Amino acid sequence: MTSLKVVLAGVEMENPTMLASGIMGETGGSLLAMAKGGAGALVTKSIGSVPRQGHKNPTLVELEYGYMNAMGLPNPGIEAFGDEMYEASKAGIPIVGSVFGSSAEEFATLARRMQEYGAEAVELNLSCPHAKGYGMEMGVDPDVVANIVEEVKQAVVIPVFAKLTPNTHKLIDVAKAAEGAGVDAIVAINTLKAMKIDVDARQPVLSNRYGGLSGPAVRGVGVRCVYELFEALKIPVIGVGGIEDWRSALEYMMAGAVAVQIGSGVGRSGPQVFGDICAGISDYMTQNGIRDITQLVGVAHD
Amino acid sequence: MTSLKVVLAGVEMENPTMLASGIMGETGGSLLAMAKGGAGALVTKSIGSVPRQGHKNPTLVELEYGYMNAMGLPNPGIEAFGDEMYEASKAGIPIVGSVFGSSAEEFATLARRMQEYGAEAVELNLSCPHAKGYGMEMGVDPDVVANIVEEVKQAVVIPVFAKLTPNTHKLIDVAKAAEGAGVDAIVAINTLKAMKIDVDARQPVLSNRYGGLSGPAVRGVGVRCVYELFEALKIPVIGVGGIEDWRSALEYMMAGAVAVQIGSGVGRSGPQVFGDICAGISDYMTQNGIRDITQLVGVAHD
Amino acid sequence: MTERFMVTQTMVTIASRTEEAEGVVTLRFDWNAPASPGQFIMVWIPGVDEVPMSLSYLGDRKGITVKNIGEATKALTSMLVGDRIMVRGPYGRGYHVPTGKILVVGGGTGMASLLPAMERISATDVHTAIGARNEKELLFEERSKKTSSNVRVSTDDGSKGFHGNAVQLAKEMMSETRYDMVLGCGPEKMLFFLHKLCLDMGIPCQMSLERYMKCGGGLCGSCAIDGKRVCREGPVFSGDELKEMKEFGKQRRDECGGRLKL
Amino acid sequence: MTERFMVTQTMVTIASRTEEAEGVVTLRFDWNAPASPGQFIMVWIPGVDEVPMSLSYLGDRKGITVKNIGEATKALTSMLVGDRIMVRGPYGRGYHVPTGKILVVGGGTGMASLLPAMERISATDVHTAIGARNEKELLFEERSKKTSSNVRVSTDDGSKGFHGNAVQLAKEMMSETRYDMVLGCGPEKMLFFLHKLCLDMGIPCQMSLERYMKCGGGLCGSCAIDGKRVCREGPVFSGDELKEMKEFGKQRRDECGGRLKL
Ligand SMILES: Cc1cc2nc3c(=O)[nH]c(=O)nc-3n(C[C@H](O)[C@H](O)[C@H](O)COP(=O)(O)OP(=O)(O)OC[C@H]3O[C@@H](n4cnc5c(N)ncnc54)[C@H](O)[C@@H]3O)c2cc1C
Ligand SMILES: Cc1cc2nc3c(=O)[nH]c(=O)nc-3n(C[C@H](O)[C@H](O)[C@H](O)COP(=O)(O)OP(=O)(O)OC[C@H]3O[C@@H](n4cnc5c(N)ncnc54)[C@H](O)[C@@H]3O)c2cc1C
Ligand SMILES: Cc1cc2nc3c(=O)[nH]c(=O)nc-3n(C[C@H](O)[C@H](O)[C@H](O)COP(=O)(O)O)c2cc1C
Ligand SMILES: Cc1cc2nc3c(=O)[nH]c(=O)nc-3n(C[C@H](O)[C@H](O)[C@H](O)COP(=O)(O)O)c2cc1C
Ligand code: FES
Ligand code: FES
Repeated sequence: MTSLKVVLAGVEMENPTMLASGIMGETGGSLLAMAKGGAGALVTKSIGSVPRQGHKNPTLVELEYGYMNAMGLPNPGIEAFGDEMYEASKAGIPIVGSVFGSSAEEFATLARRMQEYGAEAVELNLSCPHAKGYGMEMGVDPDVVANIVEEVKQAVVIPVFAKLTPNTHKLIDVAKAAEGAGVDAIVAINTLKAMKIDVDARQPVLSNRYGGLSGPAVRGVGVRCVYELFEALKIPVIGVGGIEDWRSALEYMMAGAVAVQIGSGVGRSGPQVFGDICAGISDYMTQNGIRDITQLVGVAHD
Repeated sequence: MTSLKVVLAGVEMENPTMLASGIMGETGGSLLAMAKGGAGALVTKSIGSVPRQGHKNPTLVELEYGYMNAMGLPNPGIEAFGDEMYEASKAGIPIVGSVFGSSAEEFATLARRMQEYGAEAVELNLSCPHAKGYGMEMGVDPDVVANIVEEVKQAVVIPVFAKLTPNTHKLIDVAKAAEGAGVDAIVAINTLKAMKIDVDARQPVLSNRYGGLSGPAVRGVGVRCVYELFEALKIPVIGVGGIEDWRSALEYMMAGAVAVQIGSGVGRSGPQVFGDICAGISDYMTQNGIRDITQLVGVAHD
Repeated sequence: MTERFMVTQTMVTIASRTEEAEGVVTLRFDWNAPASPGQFIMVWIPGVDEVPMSLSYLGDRKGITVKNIGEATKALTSMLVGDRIMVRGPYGRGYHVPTGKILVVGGGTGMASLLPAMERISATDVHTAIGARNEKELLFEERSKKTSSNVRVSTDDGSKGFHGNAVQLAKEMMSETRYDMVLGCGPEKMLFFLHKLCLDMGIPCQMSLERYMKCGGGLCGSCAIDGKRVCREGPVFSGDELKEMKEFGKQRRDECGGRLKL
Repeated sequence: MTERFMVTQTMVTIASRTEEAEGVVTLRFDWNAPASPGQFIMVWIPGVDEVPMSLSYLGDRKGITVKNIGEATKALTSMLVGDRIMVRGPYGRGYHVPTGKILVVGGGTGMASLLPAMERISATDVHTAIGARNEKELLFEERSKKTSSNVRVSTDDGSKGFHGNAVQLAKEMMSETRYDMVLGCGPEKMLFFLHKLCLDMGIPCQMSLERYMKCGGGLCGSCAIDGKRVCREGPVFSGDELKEMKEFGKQRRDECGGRLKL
């Protein structure tokens, strides 16, 4: 018998696959559907203080090897999100509340609300590349990140994850600052800042012009970031970016990820992607005589 | 009649397609073959002061949507490269000498040699993500880049291009520093730092572990960088990253590139990729009543 | 690996424009993407917006039928032959084209999504109930007659045909004929009562729903109804699926994902 | 768009191991990638190196035949059944399998790449000249006899067959029989003289070349000969193509891209 169980900064999961933030994470019903697909844990859409429409359409470009999106952090606001959390909690698996803000205080307030709503952890979105004044704009500065983490840690008792951007050469500096400030785990990566121009329309397709690249295209960048983070940090790393089958999930785990998140893979393969990945990992483990998935974490390091 | 002619910082080209550095640019014969494929100009492999074997194999991972490579800047050294430049000059199209070094002086010396060899411009590789002590390690620091550009500008009379890395949030700062120091054009992008782990081998595939991602996967990142550079700079921008057909070439030009470079596209489609792209652009221009390709440069900006 | 083809924005040129009714225009364009009845596309009008539209014509010369209700639909209904739009798709799961005796019930622009299904049904008897607010807004009566042996019309104001709504008309028709399947597309309140009627009469049905769509591609979740993506698992759902939905006929979502009473 | 399928590292397990001659081992493994005669693969021995190897067996149970000359080939020739290697490919343009009367000339491990071609030739007469330094290093004599009506052997030291090199033997055979095509694979000096011989006698030929290969995938240019990529436009070139090459038989490149006299 193989065990896929992992404990992530105290959060117990039946398997290491998690829903990534921003994909089918805006409503209770969607979150439940992802749980049914076999996810070990669910991260909500990033929620802010007030309702937000996000950018105008077009907000998505489909590519052969992924997506480019500029949703612009649409969300119903933390107040209304309580109902969704309540519904999602029926899934019986850990819910991680993702939040975004423009100041440490805002992050702390949102995190506390998520804790009240029953979130088993909170994920700080410090990495969205296409929403002005949020995300990546703060997430490239180690001091700013450390400050946010400190405030949030004081506000909640549940574990705190920091989701970082790969759009910088300072990833490790930022991660170490977050670790120093007491963060419980690092999530990497968010999307790569990108743009699609349509040569017939002669203009950027996304209404926001800039968007974030995700899916298989970014997998190599994500694996590299996780590998570097694993070498530099003591706290656990959660891998995300282009995972859509058991191989790509294991690639991240061997790079050092304790758990993996799947976003674009849900769009490309459907909600059963979680269960399919777990089945594939189980087969691999059986064939290779591995009992406990945690034995594979970080094995690609010499 | 449509004209594909462009003048790039004084360098006259019959068409805007150039061979990117590091692909079929190590020998005179290869460079000639690329000219035969229809390129408007050729950038050599990045050449250093002494012969260099580069990293051990495996140096390449093929992906559905591009490549990951860690060649490690193999090159025969500037001394031996004179023979190759001499042979390549028979192509009758501009040759751009790419060089890499670990100090401003080294860059300047190499650039002067390239000028002696008949290069019509020199390209400074400030962006290789997988050779220790070179490239990207210097190319994320605006002051270091400005210093190198200044030294090189004093050493040569031919135009100087700076090739920058997208693996930083400081791209614009670095580019502005280079512009301030007198650089004649910016080339963007070099590869994205990435890693591939083989789950059967349980280790990174590339002998250097880290490599650079190229091809269609990085196109969106390259277009975004060129678009940002076009808005921030007065000097011309040369676009590179994932170009392999006339659409992707025009996407870059509409983002603001005066010329484009093709690397992975040569591996994926063959040397006639240059001619094919030019034919496609010509058709587009005819169908849209555009006489001069320069009319399309930057049209995606409002 | 992936469950479907990748779709990307493609430019198409308007080849014909037909005014179907007051404020309702059909635009046809050549585009050979494979599509099945009930699927929709995302239509981008550069500089304006991108919105979902059902395909009202399949085949190589496809078509959409647009009702002018706001900025994007105004731009679309103003388009002339030769104008260009960008499309991506087709998306979603359409009608499972049935056999037997079929009743088709369309309200408003709902007929746009239903007609391609009717035109694919072979060797069966199709009856149609078309609902409109008034005679001027009545859509596709003539086109329906080509595949339907019995086309009846209802108007809210009684200006043409049955005086009442499409569900009331459907009820009358269902009492006269025993149908094997009911297909419906239109305002959700109409579909809600139509679904109820079908349940009561024990007749299987399929209904096409609408929800606010951002990505259209099954990713963002903005179109979710009870955790199902209308853009992927829908827009057409079976009566059985609809029965399980708590939100059907009751609640939709605004652009922020907030709950709105229907 | 792309001119070929994408190839990625795949793990295969050694299913059989055969010692063919002193220091030469054939490894077979199940791998169903489509391949044609004369193509090669990149073989990665994790922790050691990745090197190019011709496919000496096609079909579902493929094979490579390796001569131990250094670190990577030592690791390969030491492999046992059940060991695993990583392969990618197949790469390159192989032999255009000819018809008519054929002479095959192989030196050293050159026969590895030639045998699959011989085994694809149908309803033609094939003669074979195998060259080796001495009897102990002689390769694939028995296997050649299965498809070749006339197999002759040369050794440099005269320990078996014709005393001399393969080109001298081929010359003798060509004076006896009029061949329609000569296929050659082996050390470049041998191929150089064989090519000359074929030119002199006016007989078309194809030769498989070797160059230092880094990427194997047609990208880096390390394998270039006169601007042609041995890994892509080659490894097999026609006599006419070889005639245009200034570097053939004269010059190769080291790992740095520097010129080396042959
Ligand atoms: C699957 C599907 C198929 C559709 N088929 C048709 C059709 O064949 N013919 C037709 O006329 N209409 C169709 N619609 C409705 C059409 O998308 C809306 O009328 C259109 O988006 C309105 O945009 P607007 O800018 O003109 O109006 P706005 O003033 O922007 O909005 C008016 C109302 O339209 C709806 N709407 C706006 N944007 C969207 C969006 N991105 N997604 C969904 N609804 C939106 C909202 O309810 C909104 O309140 C379909 C919708 C869906 C979801
Ligand atoms: C297209 C092609 C097909 C080949 N087919 C066969 C075959 O079927 N059987 C066989 O035994 N050998 C074959 N070789 C040669 C084989 O690749 C070399 O013997 C092997 O790479 C030596 O590696 P090593 O580590 O054992 O030796 P090293 O000590 O590393 O090198 C010894 C010599 O081998 C050659 N070599 C080393 N690495 C490479 C490389 N990456 N690419 C090309 N040559 C290299 C160089 O000439 C070098 O001087 C082929 C080569 C090519 C290019
Ligand atoms: C449509 C879409 C919306 C996203 N929204 C969010 C978000 O709200 N918060 C966040 O932290 N990441 C968001 N992301 C990033 C993903 O969580 C993930 O980091 C990224 O897409 C890479 O993973 P993937 O390749 O599996 O999609 C979004 C991604 C997509 C494609
Ligand atoms: C095999 C390979 C070798 C490369 N070597 C160099 C190099 O020596 N110098 C350099 O500036 N860029 C080098 N590059 C980067 C390319 O020039 C180019 O910037 C990058 O690959 C993106 O373009 P592409 O997608 O068209 O390949 C190399 C890329 C590849 C794939
Ligand atoms: S619109 Fe349906 S999931 Fe995005
Ligand atoms: S080895 Fe042939 S091009 Fe790289």
